[in-house]
Amino acid sequence: MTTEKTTHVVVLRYFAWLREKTGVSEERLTLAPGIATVAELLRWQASRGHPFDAAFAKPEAIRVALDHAHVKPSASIANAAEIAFFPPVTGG
Amino acid sequence: MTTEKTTHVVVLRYFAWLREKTGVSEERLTLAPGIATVAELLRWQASRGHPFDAAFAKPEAIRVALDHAHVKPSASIANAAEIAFFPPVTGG
Amino acid sequence: MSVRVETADFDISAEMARLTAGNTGIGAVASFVGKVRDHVEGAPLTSMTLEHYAGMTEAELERIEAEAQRRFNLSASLIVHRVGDLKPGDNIVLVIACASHRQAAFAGAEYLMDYLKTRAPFWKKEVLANGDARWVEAHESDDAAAMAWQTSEK
Amino acid sequence: MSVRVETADFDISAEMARLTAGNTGIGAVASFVGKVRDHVEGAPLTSMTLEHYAGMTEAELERIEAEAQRRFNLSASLIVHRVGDLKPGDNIVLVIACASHRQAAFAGAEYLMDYLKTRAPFWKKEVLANGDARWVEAHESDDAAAMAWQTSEK
Repeated sequence: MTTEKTTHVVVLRYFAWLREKTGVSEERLTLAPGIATVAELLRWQASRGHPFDAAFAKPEAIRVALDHAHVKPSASIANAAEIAFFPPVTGG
Repeated sequence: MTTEKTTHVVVLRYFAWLREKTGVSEERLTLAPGIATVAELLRWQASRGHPFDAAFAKPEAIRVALDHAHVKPSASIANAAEIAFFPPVTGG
Repeated sequence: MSVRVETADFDISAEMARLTAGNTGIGAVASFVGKVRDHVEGAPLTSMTLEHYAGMTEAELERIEAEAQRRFNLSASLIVHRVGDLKPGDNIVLVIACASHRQAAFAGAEYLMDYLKTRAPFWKKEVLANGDARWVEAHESDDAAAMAWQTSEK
Repeated sequence: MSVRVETADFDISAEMARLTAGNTGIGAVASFVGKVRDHVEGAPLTSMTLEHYAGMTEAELERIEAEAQRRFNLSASLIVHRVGDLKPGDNIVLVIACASHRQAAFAGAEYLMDYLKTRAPFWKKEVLANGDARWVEAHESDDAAAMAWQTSEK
């Protein structure tokens, strides 16, 4: 772990109707330095333009996991390697 | 069904430790006319002498069924054909 | 809906398949298997004998099953209880409750067990490793569990 | 303790035998099977597809299982969840909870299901007889059921 400022490369994953609406199941990208929390990342997704704007128009309907663990919108994404977006789960 | 006074012949059955203590699993007998309720029948059992006196010494530890249905000590035995005595059940 | 008392063991997969066959409205199947434990209050157990009151047992189990069906709107249910000589690890009892949704299925299975434990005329006699044989005593906690259904605690 | 995610069906008898093998301290085995129903809100269902988040699913199920084990002192437990294409009547999920006594086994199985329903990353897509395909929406009642464990209502 280093404290100096580095670019933050993450894998973003999409499931269920978020996968269908975005047309993407997985992408690797470098996050802009201003995006620190899950809530900020959701706002950035909604600002990416088609088809992400429509898919992320209602962020309250979207759940987020950082490295395979559920998190709240206030969570920091600083240490995340894999970030997943999906609707509330419906298994069982 | 007749309303005239008839002798009441019943089958009495004994289970678990009541069967072991009395040495009887089933007997057929004519009830004395004075025995109208389950509680009275339990008192009569305790008065029959060995080995029934010991088996029925604690009537509160004994459950009774009339014709395959659980009943309380206050129940009338007037219409019973089969009366069973057993400890609280322990299946499952 | 059916109840069975038998000496033979049961196969839960086969029973479940039979119970749900042809009814694809069933979304939830809750079940319970009771087994002979190897210890009772710290003492090693060698075997257990289950006695029952043939005739009343079936009548009582059918009453319990009918009430569970009514209360929880079960689509299907089953109670199988073994009698005779059993060893540690052997199955004693199987209950299955089928419903559209899981809350009713779970509640149905728990209800069947709670009432079976306090109403169905079975008695267990345990033989311990030291040779002692004793009739199992009823648990107050079982009465309390059955009573709770009447006072809406459950 | 184990969790599995697979396309194949499961056999509850075999799973139960494996889970209890060699542990005669187990007196109670509660289980639940969830199945595909033939109707959703009155509309006939043709098939269902289950998607999941491989990696997170197993991690989340293991967290749920570990918490159930701790809370209810379970002797053994199992979660099997199917993924892929399923038809009405097909099995979706199996949970088994083993304990010394029935209250813990039942509570363990219910806990596993309540948390699986609200935490494990599975998503159902239903295809109706009229050709419509739609993602199942989460139920508030499922959130409430899981929440109840936190506030000691259960």
